[in-house]
Amino acid sequence: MASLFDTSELRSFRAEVRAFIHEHLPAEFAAKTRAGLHLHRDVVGRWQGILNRRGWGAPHWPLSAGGTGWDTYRRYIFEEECALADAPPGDVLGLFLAGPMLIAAGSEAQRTRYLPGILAGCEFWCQGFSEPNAGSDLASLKTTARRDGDHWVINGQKTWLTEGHQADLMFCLARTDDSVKPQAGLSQFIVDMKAPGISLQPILTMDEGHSVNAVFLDNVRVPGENLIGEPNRGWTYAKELLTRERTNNAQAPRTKRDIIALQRLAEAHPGPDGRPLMDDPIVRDRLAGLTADFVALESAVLSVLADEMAGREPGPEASILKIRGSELQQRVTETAMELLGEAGVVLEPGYGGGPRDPVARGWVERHLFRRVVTIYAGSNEIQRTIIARTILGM
Amino acid sequence: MASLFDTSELRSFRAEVRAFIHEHLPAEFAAKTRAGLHLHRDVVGRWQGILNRRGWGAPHWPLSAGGTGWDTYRRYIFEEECALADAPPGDVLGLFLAGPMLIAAGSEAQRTRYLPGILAGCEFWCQGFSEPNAGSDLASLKTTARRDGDHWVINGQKTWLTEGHQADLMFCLARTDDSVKPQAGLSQFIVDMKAPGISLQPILTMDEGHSVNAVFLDNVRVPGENLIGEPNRGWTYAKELLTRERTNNAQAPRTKRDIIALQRLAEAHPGPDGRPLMDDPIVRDRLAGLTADFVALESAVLSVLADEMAGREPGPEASILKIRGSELQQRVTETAMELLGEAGVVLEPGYGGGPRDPVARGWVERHLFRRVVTIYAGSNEIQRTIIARTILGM
Amino acid sequence: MLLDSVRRYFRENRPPDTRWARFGEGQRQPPDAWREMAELGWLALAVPERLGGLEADWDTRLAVLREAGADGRPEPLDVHLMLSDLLLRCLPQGQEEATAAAIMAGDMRVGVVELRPRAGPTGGNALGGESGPVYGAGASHLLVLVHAPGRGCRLAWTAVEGPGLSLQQGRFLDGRGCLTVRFNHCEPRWLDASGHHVRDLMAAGLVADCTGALDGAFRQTLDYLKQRRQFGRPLSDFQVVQHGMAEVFCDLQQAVALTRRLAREMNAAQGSACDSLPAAKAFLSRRLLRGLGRLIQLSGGIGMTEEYPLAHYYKRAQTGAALFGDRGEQLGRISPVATLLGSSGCG
Amino acid sequence: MLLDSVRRYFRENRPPDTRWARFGEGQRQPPDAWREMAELGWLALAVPERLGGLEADWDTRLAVLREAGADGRPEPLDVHLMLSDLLLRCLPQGQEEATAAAIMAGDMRVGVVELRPRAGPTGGNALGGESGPVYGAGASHLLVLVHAPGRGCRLAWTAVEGPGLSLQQGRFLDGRGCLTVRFNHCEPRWLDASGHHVRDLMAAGLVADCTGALDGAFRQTLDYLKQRRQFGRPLSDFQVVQHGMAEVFCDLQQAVALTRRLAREMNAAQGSACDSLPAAKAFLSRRLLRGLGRLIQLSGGIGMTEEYPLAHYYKRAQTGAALFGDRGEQLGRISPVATLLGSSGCG
Repeated sequence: MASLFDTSELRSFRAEVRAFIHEHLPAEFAAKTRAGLHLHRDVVGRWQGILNRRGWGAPHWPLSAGGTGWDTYRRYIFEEECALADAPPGDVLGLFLAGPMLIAAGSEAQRTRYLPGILAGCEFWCQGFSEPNAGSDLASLKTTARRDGDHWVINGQKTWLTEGHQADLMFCLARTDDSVKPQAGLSQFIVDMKAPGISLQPILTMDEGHSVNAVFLDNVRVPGENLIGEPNRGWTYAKELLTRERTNNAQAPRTKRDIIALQRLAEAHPGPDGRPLMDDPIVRDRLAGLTADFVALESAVLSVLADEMAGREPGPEASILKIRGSELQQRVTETAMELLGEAGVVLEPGYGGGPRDPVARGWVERHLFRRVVTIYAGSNEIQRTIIARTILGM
Repeated sequence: MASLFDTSELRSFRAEVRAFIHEHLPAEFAAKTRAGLHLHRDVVGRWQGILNRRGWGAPHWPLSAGGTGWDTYRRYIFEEECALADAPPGDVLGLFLAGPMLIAAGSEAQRTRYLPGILAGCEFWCQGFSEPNAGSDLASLKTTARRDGDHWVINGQKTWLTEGHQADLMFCLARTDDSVKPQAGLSQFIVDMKAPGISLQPILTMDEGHSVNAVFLDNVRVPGENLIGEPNRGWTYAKELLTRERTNNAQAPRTKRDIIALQRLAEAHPGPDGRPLMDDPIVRDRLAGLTADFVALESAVLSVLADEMAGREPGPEASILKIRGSELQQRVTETAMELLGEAGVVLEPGYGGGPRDPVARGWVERHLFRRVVTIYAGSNEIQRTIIARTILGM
Repeated sequence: MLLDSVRRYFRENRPPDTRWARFGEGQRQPPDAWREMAELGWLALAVPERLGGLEADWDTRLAVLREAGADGRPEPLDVHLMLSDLLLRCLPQGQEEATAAAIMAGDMRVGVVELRPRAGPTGGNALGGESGPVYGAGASHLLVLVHAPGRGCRLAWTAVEGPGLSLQQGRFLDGRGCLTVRFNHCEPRWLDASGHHVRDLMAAGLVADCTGALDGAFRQTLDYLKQRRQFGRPLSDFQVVQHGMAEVFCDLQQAVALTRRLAREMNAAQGSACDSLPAAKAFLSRRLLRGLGRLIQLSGGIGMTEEYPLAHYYKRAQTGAALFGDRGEQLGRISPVATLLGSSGCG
Repeated sequence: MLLDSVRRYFRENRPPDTRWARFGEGQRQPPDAWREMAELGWLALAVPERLGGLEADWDTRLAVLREAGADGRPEPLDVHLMLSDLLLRCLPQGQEEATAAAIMAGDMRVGVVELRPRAGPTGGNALGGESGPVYGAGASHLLVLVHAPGRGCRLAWTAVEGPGLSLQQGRFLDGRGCLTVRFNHCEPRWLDASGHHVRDLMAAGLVADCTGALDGAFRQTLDYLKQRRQFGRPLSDFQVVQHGMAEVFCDLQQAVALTRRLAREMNAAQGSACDSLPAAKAFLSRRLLRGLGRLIQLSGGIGMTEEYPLAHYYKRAQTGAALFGDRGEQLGRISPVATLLGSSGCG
């Protein structure tokens, strides 16, 4: 039981969080979180509302903006308890990306208008960064915003908009100045997804799910006050935002929950000889190996937390969390597929029907969709380059 | 038993080879091959002499130069039987590098003078290619050879001379023309290792063995007839030679023998619970995984052999054999170290004394020295670049 | 020659990009494809000459299956190319000719399914209980591999539309059709051959099929990387991209070589199970699948989408890895010394 | 402060390059080093204040051991920094003070050795049979971990120069000295503590030591890659070299974090075994070792030589991986649910 969190204050904090979740998390939300990948905004939003009414809507935001005032350890314990209880994950786009960017760079008016919707779980965001010819290489993006009186007029095409079809608002990176070097001429805007000139196109992914989208912006008019921060500083805001996302992307609490679920699967699912897989020493060795690597990842996360407790900002070290965290997420579901065997490759008829065997539900979709975790939010190749250049000075 | 080699002709050929080895291989040679890495030239040379007297001194050389006239399948069977019997490996430097280069590019006089010594196992060679500032990047080497009457005078420094201290002769790459682009101005020479101006310096490697050396050439005079082929074509000869070496570097027959030895080790060596390691399902799974990967490697080797049988030269495809073959060699001894546990880390007193437990002898030295197999003969990184550029057109 | 015509047919008849771009509608078999394949003679490849077939060797059969994998074809060519001759050998003499003719005409479609009675052998000779998935979309007849604890794996043969069977529609992970069968006192014909042998033949077919999938995915990716520009130059210019592709190429070459080796060994053993099969299937289930994952990684987000082929190849290989003996099971069959000394005749 | 002085001492007293360049002569301990370490107060770090020691916390102790690993020191600091207080707790009250003084003065040197009687427990309380290697070069006294089948692991304490012991000189793979002991009716003092606990403490020390080794090797390699030129530019300019180093950096950071975590957990548990130890030791035995192998690969041939430090770090980590519970044994102790819920107090 020896641990960073093993103080009486933190133990009682954990107990308080656990009791609240136990009392307020609807069983159907937990079931949906276990079974599915792409939760409907109703589920995410309603849980967000429940947390927000308790004052826990955005633990990592400053107290003044609606945060909880918890230290980083408490925030981590909160995340962990939510994960272990299969509570719906908080909406990354609003809580981790749009919100913090508005808090850091937005105007007072923007914060007043937009933060409450995120906290209450009633307004959803999407991110308009990538373009068909600008994936990892954002500096080459082509979408333009030109001034027209009180408004900006945006034209272009964005892609990989996670949950764009469920979003009310988009933060969007567009070129406002052609005359400077590529990174310097970009600005960020808040775009209403119902504005005329916006058309969405779903992108189906290999998990047979619809969570990402392409969007076309055809003379979309955006009020001047929707510029975030200063013009031509959009690149800086984007970089800060991606760094924040990388820390979150270690996804340690959810992976902890997944490895526990893997053991439950191995205890319940029979191998070819009819005995539970967990009776097989090779399976046990495999799960123990995953656990060891998880403990290594979690230790690195805890080190970053301890640094944050000591007042240091997460720097490029967070890249190692993204790399190892995403790799481990993939290995967990790869292991699940190996354990499931045939049960992992037989689906219900009808596109998107999911696996037939209840034991496989959730695992197969996660396995397929998680090919993305080493690609998105700055691919692991980009992260390695960041480490080599920024930290190692190569 | 279904196999490429499962014809009555090849079966009786294999039986003939096996019987000969059984009858003529001294038991002490087999013991030395199992236990050690860097065999003394006496052992290698005497076994070479035995084979040569049978007419099997250089199966891969043309019949006219002293070869056997065997097809590639027979050559492979021969290699395999030698490996399975723990016969001392043939001297790579003479049989696979110097000999074939002289056959391809040397003069009639050179062939007459040097090939018999290689075949008989009484003259040994070393390779003077790498320099302290030219490892993988041979084009930047600095050793010079300048004409002085009937002689060439060589000055410079060479490194990584495998078995240089046991060698009679060196083939040496030196710059003969400064005025052209770096690769174009190199020539190859035959250098007598006893010539005045040559001084050797041993390089100790991590296996506590002495097999490589540095050599300094201080106004070493080389007769004009010791130029190999044409002047300024040394780079071409070197490239051809390295391609030949890559095929050999898959080392499939020796790795097959090693995996078999690994199973014997696991059957004989007890785990912490006192029972043979082979009783542990995790160990069995591990060895089976190595075996599966070996079968994949061997299949690729056999494909190249089948191509050669059909008259096609080994091309850059051989790079995949070098990469996967060398990786597998390392994995085999890594596995041995994990099986050996404590027995793998306790050595006799005195530098070079080797492991104390007889069961570990040979394994530990091979494990350490084999860090080199992914580095030498064109590192695996170089091989990947060759594949990408030459085969994949990237 | 045959392979050329196979490639041409695949290219001209619903090539993968047209199917995959509309995957949301389901991975259906083109209705006429099977009959066309029969007309092209492909279904005669595994039928003995004395019954009017082409009696192709295993090199040819596995090469065709590689093409089918590379093209992501939904039709279960592998079942017919791997098993037709074995099935015909097992039938009573009177039925051989009619069955051969029906197979070659495309009228009889064979599926393979495994039945693992959890609670000991079923009573008498009737089949009961729920089976695993039927491999072989659109099957009219089934080869049932009945695993009886302690009694090995027996082989049974039954029509799909007979009494004692109920069927449920399903799909494999890669969208190919599959059925689940419930047997209820189904009385099949018991055949005199080993079910293990059928499993191994199917597994060998999957090795060829998935090697084709990796091959198709590799070529697609290589083209893409040469065209796609990031940071001002083609992705194929980046050293890590080059080395990543070189790594996958190593595995692809090994998979191709393994497939060739299986064919050679099966030719030599006249179609009986071959020594290298467990190793080859284990290789498919780990390295080949990882190679496909790596190609998706190198391609970036587009590799994840349904309209692009990579994900489909990946799911096909994932399906192949799970069926007819997964990695764990195949590794469990390998005894290093026996495999290494046996497989090259040096034991 | 302490760590600064540790680093300074190591830098100024036979730094690794001077030792390694002459490795052929043997990896001897500098004769005066142990006494100097005693004078610097390091041997008092693990002695309780009431006995005149410094009673340092585990962060400090493991940090010192990391430095020792990064410097490839031959002295067995880890035995003393991990075990002194435990040993003193186990001794009868009358002996505590004299023993503490002897330890702090550098006069008493402790080694650890495991004894696994193959044929059941030895008769009575005497020790017999051949032991594994003694860890702790130059030991004058031994802690013997006696594995008795079915009775766990008991702890015994004996002087090296007593009756009933014969010693044989040897070396560990990385050149540090070791002894092999033959017990012949040796009558040790039996201590009232768990031998398993001592093993875990030693394993935790090895995690710190080997993390230091990876750290030292990493810094060395990074410098080298920035200086060494190939194909007209520094090796550190090549993308695959950059990514290779980034990969090792990920493992190094995780190893450092694991070491910190062990220290925290041991502080909280007042020096008792900690939940994360099996995972940390298993991590060391695979990934940390692979990281070192990769650094050799990135450095090329020079990484293989005795005169260059990398090979020594590699062999040190290989030694650490094998001792006090190898990967297989540590993984066997991990039950995922218990470890995951226990280690962060969320069980």
